[in-house]
Amino acid sequence: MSQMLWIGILTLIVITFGALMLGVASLLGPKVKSLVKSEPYECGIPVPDEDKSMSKTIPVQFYLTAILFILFDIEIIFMFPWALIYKDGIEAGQGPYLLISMGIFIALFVVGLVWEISSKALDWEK
Amino acid sequence: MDFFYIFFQVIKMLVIFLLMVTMVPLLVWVERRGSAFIQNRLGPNRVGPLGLLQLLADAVKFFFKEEFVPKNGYKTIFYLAPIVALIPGAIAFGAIPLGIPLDIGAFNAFGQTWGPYNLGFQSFELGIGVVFVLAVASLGGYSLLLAGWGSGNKYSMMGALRACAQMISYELALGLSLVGILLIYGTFSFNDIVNMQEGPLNFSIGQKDIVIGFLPNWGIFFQPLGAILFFVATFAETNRAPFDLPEAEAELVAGFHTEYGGLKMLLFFIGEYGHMMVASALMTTLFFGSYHIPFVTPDGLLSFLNSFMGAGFAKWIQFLIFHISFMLKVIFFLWVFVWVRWTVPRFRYDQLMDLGWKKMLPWALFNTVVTAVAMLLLA
Amino acid sequence: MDLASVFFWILSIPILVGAICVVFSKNPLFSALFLVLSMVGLGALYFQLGAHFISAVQIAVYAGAVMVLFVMVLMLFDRKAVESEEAAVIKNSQFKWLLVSVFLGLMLGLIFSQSFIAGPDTILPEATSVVSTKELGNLLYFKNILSFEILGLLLLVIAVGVVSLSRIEGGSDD
Amino acid sequence: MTDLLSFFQVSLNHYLALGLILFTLGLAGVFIRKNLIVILMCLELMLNAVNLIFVAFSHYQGIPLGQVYVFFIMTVAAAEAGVGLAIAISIYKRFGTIKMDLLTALKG
Repeated sequence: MSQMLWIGILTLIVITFGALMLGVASLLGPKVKSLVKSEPYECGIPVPDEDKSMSKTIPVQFYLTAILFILFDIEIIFMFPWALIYKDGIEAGQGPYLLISMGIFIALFVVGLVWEISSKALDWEK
Repeated sequence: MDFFYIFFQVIKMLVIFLLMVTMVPLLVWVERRGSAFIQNRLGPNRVGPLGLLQLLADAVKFFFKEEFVPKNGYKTIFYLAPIVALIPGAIAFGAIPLGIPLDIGAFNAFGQTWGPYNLGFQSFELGIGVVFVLAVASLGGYSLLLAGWGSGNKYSMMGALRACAQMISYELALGLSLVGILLIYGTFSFNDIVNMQEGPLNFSIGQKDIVIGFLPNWGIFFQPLGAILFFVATFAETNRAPFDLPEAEAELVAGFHTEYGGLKMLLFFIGEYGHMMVASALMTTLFFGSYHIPFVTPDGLLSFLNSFMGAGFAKWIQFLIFHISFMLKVIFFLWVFVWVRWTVPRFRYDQLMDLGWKKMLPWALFNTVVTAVAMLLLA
Repeated sequence: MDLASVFFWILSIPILVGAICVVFSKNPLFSALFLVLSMVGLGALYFQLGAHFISAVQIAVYAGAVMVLFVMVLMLFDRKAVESEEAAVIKNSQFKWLLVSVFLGLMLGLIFSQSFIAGPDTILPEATSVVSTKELGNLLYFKNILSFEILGLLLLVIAVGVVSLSRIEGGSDD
Repeated sequence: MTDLLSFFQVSLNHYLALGLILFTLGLAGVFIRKNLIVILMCLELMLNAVNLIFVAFSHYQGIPLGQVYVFFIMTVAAAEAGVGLAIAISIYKRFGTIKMDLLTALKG
């Protein structure tokens, strides 16, 4: 429980450090306002009025990757408690049971991964 | 939990955090001089001896740069992103032990006897250490997304999306490559893992104990594949070359920090180098014996030191030697980060994703299964 | 007041502020960011309740994976379009608010009127022990193995389904 | 004064109340907001509230099984979020909007 106190204090230290640095810099730096300076970076060409071009053509790959990441991430997190008890389980003679129960899970994981790869869901080149 | 305990704890956390922050300018110097060395140039060598004061000059310059928000940006988000960038690295670094625990004997102050205190050289000691570090490191994507979105610029946005997609893809391989080593250690606590790596290499096959005297008992000898996969995945996690696609200058201007300059940029740097330090420290702790020196035990070193100096002094020297041993290993891996950046060319984006999903993930899975089966068969 | 109480009251601030802002922010992206705040606060609360592993999973899965996905998807949508019209909707739904408040009031009343957990002398003995991850693992892999395997199957089905869903071609609605 | 102090002394009821308030906020969000993605977020909030109550009961009653169920709920919630967002994006690609009140027609 007291560990939470330290984590909290450390977070506060870090945030204070960052805020302090930004605060000092904005106090010390010059302030010259100009319209051109605050325009978004555009390699020198005039800035388009409204950048709608990007949102209309959604790159499907990005969110597909993110969704698949969530699913596989959970499967990996399920392996952590298993990794923790496996060593003790072997000593207690439950090794085969633990290996088979996780083996089925990993088999499902592999089937999913193979399906994703073979269905070209993870391909970035069209 | 008395006053002095809290006092020492806070001091210790400040020291560890500042250790991380002050390493950043040094690393920038190493990066610039190292790249110059690799490319047969000189690098910054004008300010101070070997150009070492260049960092100070840079830092002072950063403070006097103008802070402004681009027109389409969101001010709060724009300023929040660099601060958020600091958090994952700093907090994850706090969970890793950097040396042997320090004993502070009982002393008198304010008419009372305080202590004795036993302070581990880490900000906080967690039973779930490894999972905690992975969990906190997974928050690293937010600073990128916030920066990309707060800038109100399509290059920033594209860079942030690419960085984030890359980060989460490699997080899978990162997490899975650690399952093998955790199977062998059977614990999440960093301190237990460190203690298990003391002494010569030993393991048991069946009922027979095997000791190999000329090798230390480090994790790398049990999990070579896991170590390689982990280290490669951390390169992608920190968005460093050869995986620095988020900021690929030729394609995306500068990625998610296109609109950032001055001190905000420095905070992003601290975040990135903080990630590198966490990666190196994890590599050291899990696979390279943490602060343990081969063939030297902490007690043996202490009794050796005691033979020619006072007991109180010897304890501090022992503490320092083990900390230096840890830092040397960390610095070696940091140097590998720099070395690889200036030696290996950048991947194409689809190659990067293919490597993460189609090669490293299956290999990490294979590593896990082989480790589990081998543990069962050899038990 | 012990340390646990102090933590509870401090942590309930970001959790509640985050949750309120999720519902009331006009911009969905701010909603998502406040939900992250709320979830990290809840993770800290789990840690304080002795559920260390669950707290790490909360941060890794919810804050580190699910919400990253939400933020990424929201970033892909048109920024100006998603921001409009929400304010009027929030204001003009008094009936729904009334319904929700009645529900909240009834449930709160129920909680605090129950003498078996509310009375000062019948408070359950506080189990201060931390549930170790090993204990959790043993429960998960020995007592709940079937649920675990079924979840694996569920994740497989969803991984296949999501890809099929993303294959649906866009077009006009006729 | 002692009443106030005993109110600030946290018991199981406080966690239940916090969970309930979170749940109600999520419920209100589902009722009121029109944006499909915000509705999904409010669903996540409700599931989080339930998780909090599970963990609180598990802590105060000393039953670790509650945490296993929290683990399961998290898995299902994450899966639900994934599918929900995939559907949202399909809807957006097809109809160009994710406002729930505009998506009343069931015919393709």
